[in-house]
Amino acid sequence: MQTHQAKRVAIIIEQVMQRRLTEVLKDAGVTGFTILPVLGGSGRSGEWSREGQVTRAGGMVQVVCVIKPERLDPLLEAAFKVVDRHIGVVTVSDCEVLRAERF
Amino acid sequence: MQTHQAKRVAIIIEQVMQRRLTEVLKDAGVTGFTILPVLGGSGRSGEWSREGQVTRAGGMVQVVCVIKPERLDPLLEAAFKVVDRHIGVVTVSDCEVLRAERF
Amino acid sequence: MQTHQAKRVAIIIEQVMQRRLTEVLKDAGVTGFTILPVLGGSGRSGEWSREGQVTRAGGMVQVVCVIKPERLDPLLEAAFKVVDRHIGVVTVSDCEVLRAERF
Amino acid sequence: MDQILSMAATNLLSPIILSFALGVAASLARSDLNIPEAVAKGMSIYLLFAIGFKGGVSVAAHGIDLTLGLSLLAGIVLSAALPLIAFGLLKVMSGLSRLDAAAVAAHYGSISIVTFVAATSVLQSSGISYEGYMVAVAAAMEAPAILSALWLISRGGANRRMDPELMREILLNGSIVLLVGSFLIGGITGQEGFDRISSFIEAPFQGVLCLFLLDMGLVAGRGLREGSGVLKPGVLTFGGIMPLVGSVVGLLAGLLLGLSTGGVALFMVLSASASYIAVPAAMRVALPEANPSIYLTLSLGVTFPFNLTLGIPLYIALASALTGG
Amino acid sequence: MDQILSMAATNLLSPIILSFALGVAASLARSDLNIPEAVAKGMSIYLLFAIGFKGGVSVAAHGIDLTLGLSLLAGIVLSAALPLIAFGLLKVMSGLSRLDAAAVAAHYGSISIVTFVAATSVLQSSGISYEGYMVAVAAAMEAPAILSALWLISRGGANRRMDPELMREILLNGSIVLLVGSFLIGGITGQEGFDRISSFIEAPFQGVLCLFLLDMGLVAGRGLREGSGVLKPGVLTFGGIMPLVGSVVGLLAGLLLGLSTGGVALFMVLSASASYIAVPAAMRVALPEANPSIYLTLSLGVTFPFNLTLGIPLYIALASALTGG
Amino acid sequence: MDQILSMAATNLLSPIILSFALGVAASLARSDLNIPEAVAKGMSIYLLFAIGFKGGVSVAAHGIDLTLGLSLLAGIVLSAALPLIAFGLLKVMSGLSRLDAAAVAAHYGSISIVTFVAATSVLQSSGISYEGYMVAVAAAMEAPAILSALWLISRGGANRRMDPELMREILLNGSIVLLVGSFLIGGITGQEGFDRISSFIEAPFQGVLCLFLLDMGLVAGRGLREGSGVLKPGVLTFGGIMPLVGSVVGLLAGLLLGLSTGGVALFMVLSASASYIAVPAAMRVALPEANPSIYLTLSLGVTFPFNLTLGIPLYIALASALTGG
Ligand SMILES: Nc1ncnc2c1ncn2[C@@H]1O[C@H](COP(=O)(O)O)[C@@H](O)[C@H]1O
Ligand SMILES: Nc1ncnc2c1ncn2[C@@H]1O[C@H](COP(=O)(O)O)[C@@H](O)[C@H]1O
Ligand SMILES: Nc1ncnc2c1ncn2[C@@H]1O[C@H](COP(=O)(O)O)[C@@H](O)[C@H]1O
Ligand code: NA
Ligand code: NA
Ligand code: NA
Repeated sequence: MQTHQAKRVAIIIEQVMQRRLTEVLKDAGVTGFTILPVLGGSGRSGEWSREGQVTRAGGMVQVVCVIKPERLDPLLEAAFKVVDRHIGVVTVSDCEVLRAERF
Repeated sequence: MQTHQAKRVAIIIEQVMQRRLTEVLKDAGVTGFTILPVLGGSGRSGEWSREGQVTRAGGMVQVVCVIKPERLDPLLEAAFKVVDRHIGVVTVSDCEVLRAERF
Repeated sequence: MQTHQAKRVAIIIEQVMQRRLTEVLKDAGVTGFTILPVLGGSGRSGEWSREGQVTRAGGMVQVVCVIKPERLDPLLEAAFKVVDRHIGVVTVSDCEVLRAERF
Repeated sequence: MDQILSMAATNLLSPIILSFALGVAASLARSDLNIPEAVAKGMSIYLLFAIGFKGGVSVAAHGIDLTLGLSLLAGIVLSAALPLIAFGLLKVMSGLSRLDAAAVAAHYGSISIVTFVAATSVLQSSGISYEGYMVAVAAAMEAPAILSALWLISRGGANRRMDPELMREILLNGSIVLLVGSFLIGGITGQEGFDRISSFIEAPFQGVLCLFLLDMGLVAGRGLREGSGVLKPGVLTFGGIMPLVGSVVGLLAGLLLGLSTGGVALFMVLSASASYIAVPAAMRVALPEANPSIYLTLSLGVTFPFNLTLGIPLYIALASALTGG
Repeated sequence: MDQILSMAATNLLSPIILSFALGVAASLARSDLNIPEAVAKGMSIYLLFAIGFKGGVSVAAHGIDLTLGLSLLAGIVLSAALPLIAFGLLKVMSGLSRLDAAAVAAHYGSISIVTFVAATSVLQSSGISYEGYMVAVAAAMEAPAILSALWLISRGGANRRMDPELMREILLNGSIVLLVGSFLIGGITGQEGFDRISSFIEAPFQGVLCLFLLDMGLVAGRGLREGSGVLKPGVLTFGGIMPLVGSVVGLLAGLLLGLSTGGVALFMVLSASASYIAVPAAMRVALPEANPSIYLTLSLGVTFPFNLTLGIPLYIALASALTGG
Repeated sequence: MDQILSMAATNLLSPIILSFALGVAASLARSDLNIPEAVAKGMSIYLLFAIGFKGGVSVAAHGIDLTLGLSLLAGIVLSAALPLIAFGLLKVMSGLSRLDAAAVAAHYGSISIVTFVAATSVLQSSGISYEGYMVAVAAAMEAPAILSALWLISRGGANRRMDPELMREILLNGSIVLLVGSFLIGGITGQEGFDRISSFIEAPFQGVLCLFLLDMGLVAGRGLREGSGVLKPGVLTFGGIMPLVGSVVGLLAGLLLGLSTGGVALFMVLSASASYIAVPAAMRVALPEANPSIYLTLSLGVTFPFNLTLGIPLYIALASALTGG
């Protein structure tokens, strides 16, 4: 089937920053994204888990954007502004999409 | 370690269509898939979130299949039949797998 | 923006093996990972779903590690020791990361 | 009239309505207050189980009679017929496409079980009794409206798949099965079963309903915030008029069947209310091109609050007046 | 015999059994009715906490005696011994591999706490009392069976890792810790503590049990639908015979210990029931090659319903007859 | 003194404290016992709703007076002032950076609603009454401390954004909205509303609190296991001293306001307790460089257990002695 080159950006970020990140993405012209839950993890700031969580500070989410390759740079710059001072991971990978007219 | 070329197909689709999609995938010879939860997202049809959801219409899931490259086309054609009229995103990316005999 | 080559290893494994896997990963020098929930799936060992689960045996999770390419082999070898006798899928794909100093 | 107003006032200041209002307000003010999906589902399972069970126990006590069968039949007919009326009204009042109009119409033929539950709780606190099997009528009214709407579309020439799989999904959707199942369990175990679990299904009922309505308020408020742009004045007006039209049809049915005051009132409530569970899901499968913002916002954000606040006391007052109850 | 039949009939028509049946039926009919995982876990935490706490309170009232210690010991011995019997039976009756047979055997040595809870609720409604510490016996019987099964395998020559980490996981698994912990809390706070939270742990108990069994029914039905192909007739028969064998062993133990009628009945129930929480998880770690469809379907889909419907009344009747209770 | 000790002993052996202890023990022993996040959130929603509602009902019964307004004002002032004291203490006692010290200080100005709830339940079982509006004071004390801490940082020269969005998030965070909202609902519906849902918000309250504290224990234990390395002796000591300092400030405020014995005790509890909901979330947004292990471990793992076990009986005893209650 006919597929089209695209970039998949995945940003793991603290839940408290989610709305700020998606607002910035929208401002940068991103037309769609998906939020995936994260159960736990480990990094330089230690280990954490969502189990029985009683504080709203701890959780993380993963924001995934599939975009046209030419839109990558503005997106990364926008995202960077939000993640800069915060913990989290930003990865970019190549992919192909069906129905490219949707992006 | 010894790894093998494979394709990773990720389909974000409405939960109400999940069973229909996986049935079609099985018919197309897909031997395994994994369903990941989705918390929310945004696209041409607006923004949504799983929070406090009271209707069964709204949620989405992500169906991930890792397959041998030669199986990609039948899979995409099968998936397309289901997603065609529906909202959702289909991405394909290259990956490598351990234990290729399992696919 | 400046990005750096990295590898993204995704391991789908039974929840009961999660702690064993992450311990082994840490021993192999992995400095960070993220655990994603899995709702259900299908494979050679049949179909399963998290719905209304009453036993603790059934669930799976996905462990994702982003690492420098040169660390891939020790990681895979460590992971393999744990997944070897168990069901599950290990995929590796290329990606690029922002803020490479974090890995 | 005075009675209506006073009942409406009492109703508006009850904990359940105020909880709903709190949810709407929190959501409009963009507070991050939210109820986890699993907890919301858990509460809805509790409410369905409790209301079904109580209905069954009541039938066990009063016995099965012809009116039960006739009421079920009437419910099915109403559920199938109301979408036609709704569709007609929408064609006249709104500029909605055929597809969107049919999807909206389906919602108004079907029912909102929470509206039903809220109405039974107002009846109870007003000391008005009702036929226990009305909960079975509610279950019977969930699905037929969907078929009507799909028929409306296929009549319009569109080639709509109505695969048997979808049919099965509609008829065996979780809320119907739970409602009918717990109704049967209540009917079988009767008073003895009730005594064993009454402190579970009676005592916390009103409180759980409060928290559930808090969640409904949060969801409705979010829908209004995001969907308000979608609803043209004509559509909005429909959301307030259709419940009244439905309730009159329900009133006639209830009177014809010779139901008690409470039974007539509940028939009005069922006919006036719009689905937000079974129908939206079916529409996403069968009519994916119809815009969910329209039907969900209308059903959850307009008609549900309307019925909850003004509709229920109005219907009860009318039913009381006309049955001499 | 009459008494057994009448108790079985009462039992079969109780809300909890009917809720289980509703779940199985919904699942076999492929309804999308489902209970969120978090809610199911929440209910199981509630049930474990309540049953443990009540047991502790009862021990605080009646005091600790030698029989308590002997019963715990007997429970441990039974849990360790029953897998050997089960393994022997499976070798004779079924064509299961050594590995699968050992894995299944482990489940039958261990216990199902929900079966235990259901039995206590039948005892209670029949006015038969039992030793409060039986809940501690239940906790003690969870783990030893796993060690027996692993020993069976290692005897067979296979090099099975029994790392200390696994040992710790088995002994400190959530349900054991919660059961023992709440038992201790109940024992420490006694009647005074009970009075403070009795309206939480007593009143809604039966109702929560209904919804939990609804979920068990949904899961069991799903297992039956998918796993039925896996179970050969020999294995299926085992799922009905082993509970009887286990119950007889439990009966002897209970009589030897000189327990009350209820205590003997519960010993039978514990011995007859098969684990579906602790053991499957341990098997996935220690014997990943054993087929989970076999042991889960057998435990949840065959033995659990068997005990719930026929087993419990039978065991209670036998215990009554033989203790003259 | 005797009274304090005996009250402390009673308190330590109550089901809620023992449940907390069970959680800590299970977590330190690395048991896999855990409560799903959705269930924990559901319980916290229940507790907030119930405590707010009861407070409102009590105000409806006793009427609004000047002291209510003054108490709210005093709460706001205390919440804003306590971080300054805490910050000063930390500068002297600990080697924490300016940033970490400010983040910790914010927690101690704000409040822990579960500590408040536990204190009301001890008061209730001791037959000591308190002003119903103290729950509104609790809500008023959640946020000001955050602003104080950010002011401390900006004074230090750092350019800290205090965007209006963050301000809105802090003031409209879910727990404040739910607490204030249910307080208003209780106030509006009064005794009549209470009668309708009392079997939901009263009967199971203590039991839900037990399970919630079990979860808090699990989380606190996990924090202690992982965060214990982070807490230097100076910081640890602060976690035990600051509650005492806070409680004395709260005592003075309560006496000045002329509150009842229970009211004074609750003012002490609020001042002594440290936030674990609103403040950590705000800190992650506004001061991401501050180390969450420090403030969370201190608040949840040190100060919370301290208040729960020793603090509450001490504060109540002091309040009783000084108000002659
Ligand atoms: N190398 C990595 N691979 C995958 N996820 C990571 C990695 N490093 C960090 N994370 C995730 O990002 C969170 C914060 O990381 P950190 O900023 O290193 O503490 C962790 O809890 C993980 O969920
Ligand atoms: N570009 C995108 N990247 C990631 N997810 C997307 C994207 N576009 C749409 N989605 C997801 O697909 C859903 C439906 O999209 P749409 O059909 O555009 O309304 C959204 O709610 C998102 O979860
Ligand atoms: N080809 C595949 N693509 C994606 N996920 C898979 C695949 N095969 C197996 N899985 C996942 O791994 C689990 C165990 O697979 P198996 O070992 O084949 O039974 C399944 O339940 C799926 O969640
Ligand atoms: Na209707
Ligand atoms: Na057993
Ligand atoms: Na404080």
